[in-house]
Amino acid sequence: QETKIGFIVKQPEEPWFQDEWKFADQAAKEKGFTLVKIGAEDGEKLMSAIDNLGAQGAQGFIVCTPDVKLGPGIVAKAAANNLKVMTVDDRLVSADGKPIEEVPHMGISATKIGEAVGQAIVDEMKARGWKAEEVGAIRVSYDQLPTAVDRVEGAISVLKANGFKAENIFDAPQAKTDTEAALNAATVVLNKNANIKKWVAFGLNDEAVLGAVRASEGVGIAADGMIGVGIGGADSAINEFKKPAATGFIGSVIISPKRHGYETALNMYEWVANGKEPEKLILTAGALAKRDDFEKVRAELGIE
Amino acid sequence: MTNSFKKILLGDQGLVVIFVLAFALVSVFVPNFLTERNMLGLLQSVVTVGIVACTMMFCLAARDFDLSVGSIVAFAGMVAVMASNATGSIMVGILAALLCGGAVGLINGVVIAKFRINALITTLATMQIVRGLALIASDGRAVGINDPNFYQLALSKLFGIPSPIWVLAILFVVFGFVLNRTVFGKNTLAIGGNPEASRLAGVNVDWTRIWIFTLQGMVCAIAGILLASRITSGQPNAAIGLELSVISACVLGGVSLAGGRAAIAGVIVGVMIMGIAENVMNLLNIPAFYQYIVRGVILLLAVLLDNLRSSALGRR
Amino acid sequence: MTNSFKKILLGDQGLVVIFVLAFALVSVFVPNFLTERNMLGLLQSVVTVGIVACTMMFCLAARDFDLSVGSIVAFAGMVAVMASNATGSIMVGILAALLCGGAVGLINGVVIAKFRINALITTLATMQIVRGLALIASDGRAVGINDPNFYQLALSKLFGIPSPIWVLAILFVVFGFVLNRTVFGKNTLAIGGNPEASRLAGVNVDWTRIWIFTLQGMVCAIAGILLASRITSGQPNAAIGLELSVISACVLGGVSLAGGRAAIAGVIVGVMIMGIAENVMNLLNIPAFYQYIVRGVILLLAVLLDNLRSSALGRR
Amino acid sequence: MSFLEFSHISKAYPGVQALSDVSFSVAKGAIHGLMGENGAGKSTMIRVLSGDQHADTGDIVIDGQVQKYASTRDAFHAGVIVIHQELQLVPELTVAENLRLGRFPANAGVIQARQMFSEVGEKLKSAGIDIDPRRKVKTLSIGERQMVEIAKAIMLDARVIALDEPTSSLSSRESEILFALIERLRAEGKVILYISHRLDEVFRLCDSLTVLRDGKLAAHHPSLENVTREQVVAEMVGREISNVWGWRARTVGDVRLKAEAIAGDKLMQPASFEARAGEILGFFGLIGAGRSELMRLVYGADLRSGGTISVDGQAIRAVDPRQAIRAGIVLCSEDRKHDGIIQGRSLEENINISSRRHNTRFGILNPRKEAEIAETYIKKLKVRTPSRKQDILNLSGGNQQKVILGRWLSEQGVRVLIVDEPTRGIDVGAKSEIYEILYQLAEQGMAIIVVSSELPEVMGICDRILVMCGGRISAHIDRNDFSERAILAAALPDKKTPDAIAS
Ligand SMILES: Nc1ncnc2c1ncn2[C@@H]1O[C@H](COP(=O)(O)OP(=O)(O)OP(=O)(O)O)[C@@H](O)[C@H]1O
Ligand SMILES: Nc1ncnc2c1ncn2[C@@H]1O[C@H](COP(=O)(O)OP(=O)(O)OP(=O)(O)O)[C@@H](O)[C@H]1O
Ligand SMILES: O[C@@H]1[C@@H](O)[C@@H](O)CO[C@H]1O
Ligand SMILES: [Mg+2]
Ligand SMILES: [Mg+2]
Repeated sequence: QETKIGFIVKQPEEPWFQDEWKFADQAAKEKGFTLVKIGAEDGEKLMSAIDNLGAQGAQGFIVCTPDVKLGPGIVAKAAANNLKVMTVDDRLVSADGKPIEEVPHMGISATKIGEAVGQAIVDEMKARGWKAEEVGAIRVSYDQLPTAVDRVEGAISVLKANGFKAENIFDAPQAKTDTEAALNAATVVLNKNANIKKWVAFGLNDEAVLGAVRASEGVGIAADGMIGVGIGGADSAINEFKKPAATGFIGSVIISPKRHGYETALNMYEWVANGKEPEKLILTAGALAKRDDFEKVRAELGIE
Repeated sequence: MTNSFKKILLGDQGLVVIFVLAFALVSVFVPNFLTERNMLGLLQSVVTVGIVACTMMFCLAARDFDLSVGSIVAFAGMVAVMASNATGSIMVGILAALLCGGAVGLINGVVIAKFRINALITTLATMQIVRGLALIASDGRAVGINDPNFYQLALSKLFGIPSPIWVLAILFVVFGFVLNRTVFGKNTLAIGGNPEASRLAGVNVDWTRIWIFTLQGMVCAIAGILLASRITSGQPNAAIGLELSVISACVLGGVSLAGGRAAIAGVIVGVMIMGIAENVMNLLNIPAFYQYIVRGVILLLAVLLDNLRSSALGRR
Repeated sequence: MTNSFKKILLGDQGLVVIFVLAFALVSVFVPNFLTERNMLGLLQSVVTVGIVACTMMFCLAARDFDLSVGSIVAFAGMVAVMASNATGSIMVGILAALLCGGAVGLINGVVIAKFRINALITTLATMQIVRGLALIASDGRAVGINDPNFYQLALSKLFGIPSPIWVLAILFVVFGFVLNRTVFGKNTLAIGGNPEASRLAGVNVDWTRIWIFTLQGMVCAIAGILLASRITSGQPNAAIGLELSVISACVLGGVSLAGGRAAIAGVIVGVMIMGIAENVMNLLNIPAFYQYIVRGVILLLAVLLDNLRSSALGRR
Repeated sequence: MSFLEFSHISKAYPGVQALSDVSFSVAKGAIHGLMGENGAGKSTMIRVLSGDQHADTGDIVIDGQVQKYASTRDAFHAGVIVIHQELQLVPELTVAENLRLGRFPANAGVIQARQMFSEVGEKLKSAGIDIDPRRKVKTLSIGERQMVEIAKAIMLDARVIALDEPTSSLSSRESEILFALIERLRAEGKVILYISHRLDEVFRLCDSLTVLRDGKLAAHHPSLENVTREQVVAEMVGREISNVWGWRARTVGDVRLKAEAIAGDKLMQPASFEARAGEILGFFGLIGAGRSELMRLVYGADLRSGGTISVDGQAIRAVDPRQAIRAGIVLCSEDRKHDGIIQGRSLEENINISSRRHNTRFGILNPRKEAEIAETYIKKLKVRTPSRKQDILNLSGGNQQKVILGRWLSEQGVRVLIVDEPTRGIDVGAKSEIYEILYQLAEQGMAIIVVSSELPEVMGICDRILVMCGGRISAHIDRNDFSERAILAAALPDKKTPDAIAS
């Protein structure tokens, strides 16, 4: 019987997940199994996707869930369809909010990524000799998405630990998760605080931070007055680094879609084909990439 | 083509025929499609859209519009989970959800019928307000279900078929009956055909419209409860964009946006076509980006075929 | 209330008056609102919606519907960036984008007008197909702009006002003129007001509808080019959900979904109300979840006020 | 010499052969009447002429040239203008814009507005139509709209002008304006095709006449000399109708409807009147006299700003049509397109929409009963339709009117029946049958109010006439005192020579 493994992701349009899929495909080619890629933007689609995998005779699947609280449902659905399950990126939790430990997981905690962003910002501030009290921080937020909250809160905790005052951190809520929405929201923050000349920005991903950086350019704040650090490190960020002149977007915390995609697929294959159970928890680290070293960082992470 | 076959194909139920043909085709050519498991999975995947389409059909038939359904589904699901968590009683949770869904629908209806505010704007507004309420109530995070019995709403089976599918089937039958065989249904269609003439013919137009929206809210609540049970949590972000899927399923099924025309058979077919498209695309492992294109093409093809069919009927 | 004031308030331009009053109120009570910087920021934030609303107004006035605008904006932005990267000429990029946008619009128009397929379904289909194309063309990734001069499209200023705002203003003027003073505009209103009568009067209904959609596509392309320049890259995920914002801005501005009624002043006010709401909510630091509620309430209030105003006019 | 020729025209709709092999021709400078029962195929003929519908077989020949047009635009270019039976106006546009729609005076696509308004204004004035070209059509009354519709005939230099029941919502004064216009066009050498159910008009205006029956040519009269009305009626209906009105004396009972000081926006002063059991009360007036407005106020279709209504001595607080119906008052409105037919729904549903509440249980319909009622009225009113399931939109104008009448005749417990222009667009044969039904209902004790702009009709069937003028009731005339002079005198606002108008 052929080996068939599902790979379900919550936002198939996002480059990140495209990359995860790409690397999982690589594993599939190497090991000669079929990889079924399904996008499931919400809980209902996810449940259907699992049924669908069951119907086409898959043996297991890897999932990045649209919501971690779907945990018990996913576990039950998988069991009902007799499918092995692993999670990637986001870890399932049970009704009481505790991680479901029996499901193998590979990922990185949202809070940790956020902290990495915060640290990168603080380091750059030091390098530029900025004092915390003269700097405003733009929190490009999308609070509807729990991961997004965890990330920005992670960044804020580091900023605060380094002397940032709460009243210097300004919320710029995005109406949608695209750059234009972030741009519009950040513009308001900048205009409201025209007296502040030095800014830092962070958010859910590269697109959000790019919005804030574009906003600063729009109101005439030059690159040396803005420190934006994104998350993801895909093309949006790289385009920025490739620009002839440096912009306020100084870096991005890259997480490796290679490990997340390739290794999880491989592990799942070993599990269903050879009965080799994967490790219950593998945490990967994010790496900060900047204008001058992004190619190197990506190479180290095995992307490109 | 023999004449009697032509008659069936060109008749009122033509879309159904096209659908049956397409279904047969897919069954033959798509591996794993016509298996019991896949059929159950397919049916379960259309439960939410199907349930909400029942009342959306009334809404559109009366020349109205409801964009708030997705938010109500999410909100009612949240309410069901939170209320049953708080009281320890699933029944209370269900009642609370029905009540809240109905209340939102009632507000929609009253604002639209009595204050004569455009339905698009009104339901766009409640769509936002209700989504906001769901987010505020849960602080933007999913709420887990405490009592595992709640899962049984969606997991339990009767004659091997999961209960949500039964609920869907029952609602199709009930609303099909209501549309064709009750005063309420006929009044709905009349209002959509000519609201002023209906009013002058003694139809209680305002009352009918208010009821349609209230029912819509309650039916959304049913969908929300089942969804929460199925995904084992109340999610404030659930069912985003549902309104568009439901409205297109209805329109695909021949419900006129200009009001006055609706049939439950069409709506069922519309819902099923959309569900089968998704199902088959995943079975065939079509890459995500190409799924967009296939989805669009299927939509166009379905209406185009139906159009060719009915223009062959000589009427336009 | 003096009589002449009453007249203005109850006149055709009543919504404008409500808007001016609201604007004055906000200026006084919201700190930082009435600053030059904020005004420019506000105007820039409505550029995309405003530009697309110009032609959406025609579309709705002709009793049509276009859901594909968001996808076209994203697609055209991608095309502009990719074509100018490939050829090294920004002009070529712009032309290519206009061409592609126009082509999608043309297809919409032909399918809707000639094959008589429901506009909702057609544009829902092209919405998906075009988004799929944008995703496929870019492999789902943002495409960076090679030539920094491209940024100047959005960054350059004339008399201290950024060019996108000028473009918006010019389009408002042009389409306002076209609607009220040209054969095309009047035909559009006639088609929406009474399609049968227009047809019988010899108006080229199909041709007019095709043109409306083609123009819509081209105008979306303009919005897409400016957006790409503004965010310095082509993003396949841009402008998701734009259709709803644009349609509600139009409806808020008094454009009738039932066709036949539209005015550019109303549309401008509709666009501005929505923009100001977002702007003020952020200025006032309203938490994200509450923004949903405020947004909904403002929508309702705006139409409610307008309704009270016009029902005070005595006609319903 | 024939200028316009219809040659072997056939046209079928699903289930209906609307026209079969009809041929006739019309000479230049002639007004040609086209008559026939409801559903005989008159409008279909005109639609074929206008390029709106394509004949299955046959040709239209104008001035020796076979016309092959693909759309209404081609028909225009061939010099054909058609005034359709249903109003074809765009409410949101102005009068002038409506009249020039499809042919705006434009320079590089920009409308020459000033030129358009002045030109249209002049043409309207020269035709004796007193309507401001800058008014939006939605602010016009139905009669005024009809005049605008008719004015389309003079906006362009056409060769062939067809008018489909142009006078059906006009009163005598406006009809006169129209007749003068038509005669002027004849003098200019145009070919005019004139459809009407009013024999008087046809005999007064037309030079020649064609009668259609069941989609076939029943008679063609190249000249009207020696043709009698009785003969034409017989050709149309297939039988003789000696007296269309058929009025007979009835015993009149107590006051059924008492309306006191009814006030509303469009009434100049509050109106009071009463109608008795068994009585047929007529309301006559010119367009805009306020009759329809008054009836709508009584029925609760529009908001009353004052006044009381009682039925059989019992005050009723009806503020909307639903309550009025339950109190035994029903109104069959004058504007069947806007206020009557429910588009997209079947005849059966259109008939049963109100009366079905007597046949339901717990809100569930009784399909057998509904079918029975539908069939009863289809038969009784001779509605020409392939089946009761037919979409009402597919019926001919007169047949639609019959269905709407059927809706109200099938109501139970009606004590006051108000019919506003009940026979608009209805053929002579059916008219006399409808009158007969009204008499029977009156004999059963109903109070019947007939609003009509057709003077012979009110005089022919009513027991008593109230005349309205300028939003007030201006006269009250009993059957014994009926005279055209007296009625018209009361109807005319300027009290000028009623003789000029009485024909
Ligand atoms: N669109 C349509 N679909 C089906 N049947 C139609 C359609 N239009 C007209 N008919 C039928 O064709 C026949 C002729 O209709 P037509 O409108 O020409 O009658 P008419 O002579 O104008 O009658 P009236 O005096 O009532 O206006 C009628 O039986 C009518 O029901
Ligand atoms: N839809 C409308 N909008 C604005 N004014 C109207 C409208 N309908 C009627 N009116 C005006 O109201 C007045 C009374 O009209 P109404 O229709 O009641 O008169 P009527 O005696 O029934 O005549 P008819 O119905 O033949 O026109 C007229 O001055 C007319 O111009
Ligand atoms: O949604 C994010 C995605 O954008 C990527 O950053 C990986 O983690 C997921 O949770
Ligand atoms: Mg006719
Ligand atoms: Mg009248």
